[in-house]
Amino acid sequence: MTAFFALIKRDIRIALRQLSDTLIVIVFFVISASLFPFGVGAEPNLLARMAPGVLWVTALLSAMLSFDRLFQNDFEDGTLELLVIAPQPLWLSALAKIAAHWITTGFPVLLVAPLIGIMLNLKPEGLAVLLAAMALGTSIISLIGALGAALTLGSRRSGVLLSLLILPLAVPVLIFGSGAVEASIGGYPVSQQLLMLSGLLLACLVLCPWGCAAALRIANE
Amino acid sequence: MTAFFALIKRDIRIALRQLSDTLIVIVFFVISASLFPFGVGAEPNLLARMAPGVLWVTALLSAMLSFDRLFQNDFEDGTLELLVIAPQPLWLSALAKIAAHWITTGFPVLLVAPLIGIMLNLKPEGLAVLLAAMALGTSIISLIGALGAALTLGSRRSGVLLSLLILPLAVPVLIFGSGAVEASIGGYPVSQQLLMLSGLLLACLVLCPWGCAAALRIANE
Amino acid sequence: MLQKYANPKRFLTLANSVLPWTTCATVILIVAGLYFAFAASPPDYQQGQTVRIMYVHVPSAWMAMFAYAFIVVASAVGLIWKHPVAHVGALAAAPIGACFTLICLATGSLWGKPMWGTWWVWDARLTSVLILFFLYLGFIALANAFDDSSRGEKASAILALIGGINLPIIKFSVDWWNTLHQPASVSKIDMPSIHSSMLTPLLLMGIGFTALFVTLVIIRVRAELASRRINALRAAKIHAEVAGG
Amino acid sequence: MDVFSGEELTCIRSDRIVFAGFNFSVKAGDALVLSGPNGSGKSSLLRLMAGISRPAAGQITWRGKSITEDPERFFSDMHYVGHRDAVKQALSVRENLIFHSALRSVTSNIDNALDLTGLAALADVPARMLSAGQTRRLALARMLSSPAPLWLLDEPTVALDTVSVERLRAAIASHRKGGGIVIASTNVPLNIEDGVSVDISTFARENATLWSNGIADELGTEKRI
Amino acid sequence: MDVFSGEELTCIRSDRIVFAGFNFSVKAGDALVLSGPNGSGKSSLLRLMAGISRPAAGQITWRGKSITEDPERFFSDMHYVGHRDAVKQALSVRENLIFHSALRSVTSNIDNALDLTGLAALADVPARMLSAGQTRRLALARMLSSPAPLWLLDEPTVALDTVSVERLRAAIASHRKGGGIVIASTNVPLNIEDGVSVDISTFARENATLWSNGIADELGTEKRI
Ligand code: HEM
Ligand SMILES: Nc1ncnc2c1ncn2[C@@H]1O[C@H](COP(=O)(O)OP(=O)(O)OP(=O)(O)O)[C@@H](O)[C@H]1O
Ligand SMILES: Nc1ncnc2c1ncn2[C@@H]1O[C@H](COP(=O)(O)OP(=O)(O)OP(=O)(O)O)[C@@H](O)[C@H]1O
Ligand SMILES: [Mg+2]
Ligand SMILES: [Mg+2]
Repeated sequence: MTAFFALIKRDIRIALRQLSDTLIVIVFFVISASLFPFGVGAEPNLLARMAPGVLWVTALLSAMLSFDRLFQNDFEDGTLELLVIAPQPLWLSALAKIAAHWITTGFPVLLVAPLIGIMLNLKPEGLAVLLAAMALGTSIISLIGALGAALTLGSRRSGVLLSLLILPLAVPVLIFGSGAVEASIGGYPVSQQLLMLSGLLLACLVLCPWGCAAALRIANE
Repeated sequence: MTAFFALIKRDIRIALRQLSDTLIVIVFFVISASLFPFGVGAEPNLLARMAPGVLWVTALLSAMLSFDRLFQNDFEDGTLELLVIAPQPLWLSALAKIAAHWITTGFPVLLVAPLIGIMLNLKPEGLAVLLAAMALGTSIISLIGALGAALTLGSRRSGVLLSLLILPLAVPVLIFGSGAVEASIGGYPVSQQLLMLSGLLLACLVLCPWGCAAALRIANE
Repeated sequence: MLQKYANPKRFLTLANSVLPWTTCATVILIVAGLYFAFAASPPDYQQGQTVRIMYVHVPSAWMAMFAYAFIVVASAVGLIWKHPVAHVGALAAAPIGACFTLICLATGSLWGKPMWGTWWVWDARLTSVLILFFLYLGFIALANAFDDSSRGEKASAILALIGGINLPIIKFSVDWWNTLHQPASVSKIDMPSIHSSMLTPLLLMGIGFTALFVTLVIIRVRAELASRRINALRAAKIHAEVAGG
Repeated sequence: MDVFSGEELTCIRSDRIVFAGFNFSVKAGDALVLSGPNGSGKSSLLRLMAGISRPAAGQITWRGKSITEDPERFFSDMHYVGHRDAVKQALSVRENLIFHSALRSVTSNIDNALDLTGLAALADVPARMLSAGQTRRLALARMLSSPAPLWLLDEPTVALDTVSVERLRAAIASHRKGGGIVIASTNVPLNIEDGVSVDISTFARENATLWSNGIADELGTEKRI
Repeated sequence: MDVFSGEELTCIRSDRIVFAGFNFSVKAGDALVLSGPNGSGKSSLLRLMAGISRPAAGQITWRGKSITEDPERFFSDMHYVGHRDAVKQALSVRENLIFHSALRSVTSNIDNALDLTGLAALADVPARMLSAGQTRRLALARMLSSPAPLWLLDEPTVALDTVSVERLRAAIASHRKGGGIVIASTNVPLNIEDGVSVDISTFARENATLWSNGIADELGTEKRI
């Protein structure tokens, strides 16, 4: 387990030293979400209707910006080879990198999401559910994104290919996530959607690190 | 000038090494735009109102995905050093790389934009203006994004802040771009917005290659 | 048993002897199916003539899922037992499966217009079929995105395995969620609740499509093996020169 | 007794057989030097030995067990230094070493490794500011900072100055004296005392590819293809 | 007459003075070999000479003109092969060479360069599939494919096998016979016939940093820092 935490610590340290990669996700999230009032006009009701969907889609799309680099640097400088032959299971290393990714991108997105929600006239009743759903949703996205990043490692145009792989897999997150927020605004129970998200998270927690490990091993063959 | 076209040709060749790579750009654009109905619900009127904003955000995002690689590869493998000491002005090389970027990402986006507009129930009156505005907008985004990419290269300290300043520069493009489409749908004149976009393009054409060249030179010191 | 046919040579011998039979079966079954579908079956009392779309829609929906299941199995075999031909088979099946999926989507929305009054709704089954289509595209793109073909086929095999969760979601979405789309009536576990005059063409078309799928996969695998042999010979020649000079 | 050995190893890269039928076996204290022209497969062989990639046929044994059987134990007994240095530019020299030793379960001595490679004065400098040779020394310091009986080195002397090459030679000698094994590839004479030298290019198979002329048959079905 | 010369060159990297007061001058047909331990500044000096970075003080002259005065002319008279190979993995060997020669205005002979480096058979292979030494040979082929009187080489023999080293030595000899100049850094003996060797580490200033003990004053304000 020391290796697990060492990996998380190192990735966070590198992210802090090279802030641009981290900040770009949040800046993009804020900018692209705040564009909608311009594009749609500032009618409060319309905005409020769109708010959950816009929040989720822009969060997902801006997370996309960061996956490209997740394994790329380690792959190019040879660190990944060493992780493959480190005396700890590769899926654990993959999980550590995913955790670090969530801490440096998913978590900040979570922090600004309520602000953007307010900006888009999201009803205050929805904020708590938004936070809960986003906490689950961003973790799922980190897991799925890492899988995509590992699969496309070393391919041509990996950035765009990556999105092609991830976006369809992330659609359920989007549906249940914005569904939960909409339900809470409308005063309906949200437990079903949150339960589905938790189930998805569990499935991803089991499958994605395993898939990552297999893909990383192949990339280094 | 042979060097200029050689650079464009090489970058395009690398990007289009296989046909599926070009298709991927288009598919990415389609997928990310079609995520919005998932998030917002499939009400035709609501979709139609959002369409201009959605189109511009997703266009910007699909361009964004490719910027971190724009100079990074050339920087890491040493090609950029050779461009600095090639017997042609560096800003011309930078412009060639920007042109290649536009051809491989901006142009395909331009081609599919009307289709996505139709999918999102955008009124047909808006399509011609959408095309004109997008042609200008994607070029500006390529120029600004390249500047950001050059600034983040190597020189970490100043690069981070500068690139964060650069990103908001894309906001006017989004405002005028979706503004033009909105206006044309509403039956208002669009010349003002298109003029603003043209002005922006001119300014960027003058400033960005020069700024890129300076940033690239510093990165290689 | 499997081990034996993983070998390119043995596979080719087997494939060449099977191919004429599947080709004949395809032609006969589909022609018969079309006859029963358009001439020998009644229009539906509710849906009228549009019900005939079903004879293409439903078999291609089945094939869309069957082809993906085939890819999942072939990928697993390729990854676990490292059989090169299994990967080639998976890659050969992908574009065919994608076509069936596209046909299912197209006929479905053609049918949806008169039935539901709209081309498309974001309902669970329709959405999961759309995702299946994107998975096909991702699989094909990933497999072709590497210079080294063996890298691409292994990476896409992993994608196929994980994307496999989508299959039960498609199959059972109509039962889990209340949707516009028809629940299963032919492929129910117990007895089909559908009249035999409609069942006959449906089954004929279903088996015919399967034969078509097998035929196409064999043809594509054969072509792929041949082109790999050519590439390999070329590479060997190059490297022999390198070593020599 | 043979500690580390390989039998009938075959390596396939992009459908081409790079070498086939390669056998080796080394005992405690042995050194094996791989030579051969560029592209003959030295790096590929070392990557097979390290378990980074799998041989197309044949198997590799460490202390009587196939390395795929108990990979964790094998990996913790082995150090691999490849062409690429696995150095993170944004971290300092010491931070790089700390990270890599955290990946291993044994305790490590980073200061000692810094001394042995002459990097002590540069310990807190970001790795981005190192010269080519200093970066290579950092990669070697990673290996020296924690003990492991088996060293796999891919052209370890590249970019090193003469003093550093001497230091490396001394480190290898003391490693072997303690019962360690060294397998190194090189293009320049390494002058390892009584090390066995193998020219890998003699195991090349001209014209042999996976998909052509029945090689798959030849390799047999019981050996994994 | 001196064709290429430098006067009182000072190199500062991250506020540390790597070397100061370095002078050199070479004539047509000369060879200059830079030696010195890792981190002594060989690569930094070659980058100054190539015009990639600027000296903190001093100036470099090519055919009587400062290289900053008419950079275009200087750049077209010069080839630089650095530590990094500038090879695009996705392109084939030949495509890589075509691209680099298109950057230069003179006509180039790619087939000849491929022959000289023994890469002819690999011409259409993607560069991704090259071994370390083959990649290095591709970088050298870039230099050999178009004529230029000045060659600046940073450890050109790294990763090369003995046959390729011999080929490189022959290429250098014929280049010099035609009046060309070669400046190369190296950590291994290069054995260039009657080449002048300079140990760059003798120009180091121990403990000298830009902001300590008045070095900034000493360098003077009229020289750019
Ligand atoms: C684009 C829209 C549509 C898609 C993607 C789609 C998808 C599917 C799929 C995947 C199946 C196979 C289900 C299984 O075997 O369990 C299926 C079967 C079926 N579909 Fe659709 N469908 C669409 C539109 C429609 C429409 C508009 C109708 C007619 C109202 C329809 C009627 C049926 C029927 C009757 C079956 C057979 C069910 C059975 O007996 O198992 N579908 N469809
Ligand atoms: N990533 C790769 N994909 C496909 N083929 C490769 C790859 N890397 C190397 N090869 C091929 O495999 C063969 C062996 O390469 P390897 O790197 O093992 O050679 P090497 O003996 O280490 O050479 P060098 O002395 O140049 O380092 C070469 O012919 C090379 O073309
Ligand atoms: N990018 C950089 N930023 C700051 N300092 C650097 C950078 N690169 C090198 N240095 C420092 O400059 C000095 C000279 O480095 P240089 O690369 O020129 O050495 P070198 O003689 O080429 O060594 P080697 O034989 O290892 O290649 C070194 O002390 C190094 O720490
Ligand atoms: Mg090698
Ligand atoms: Mg150097």
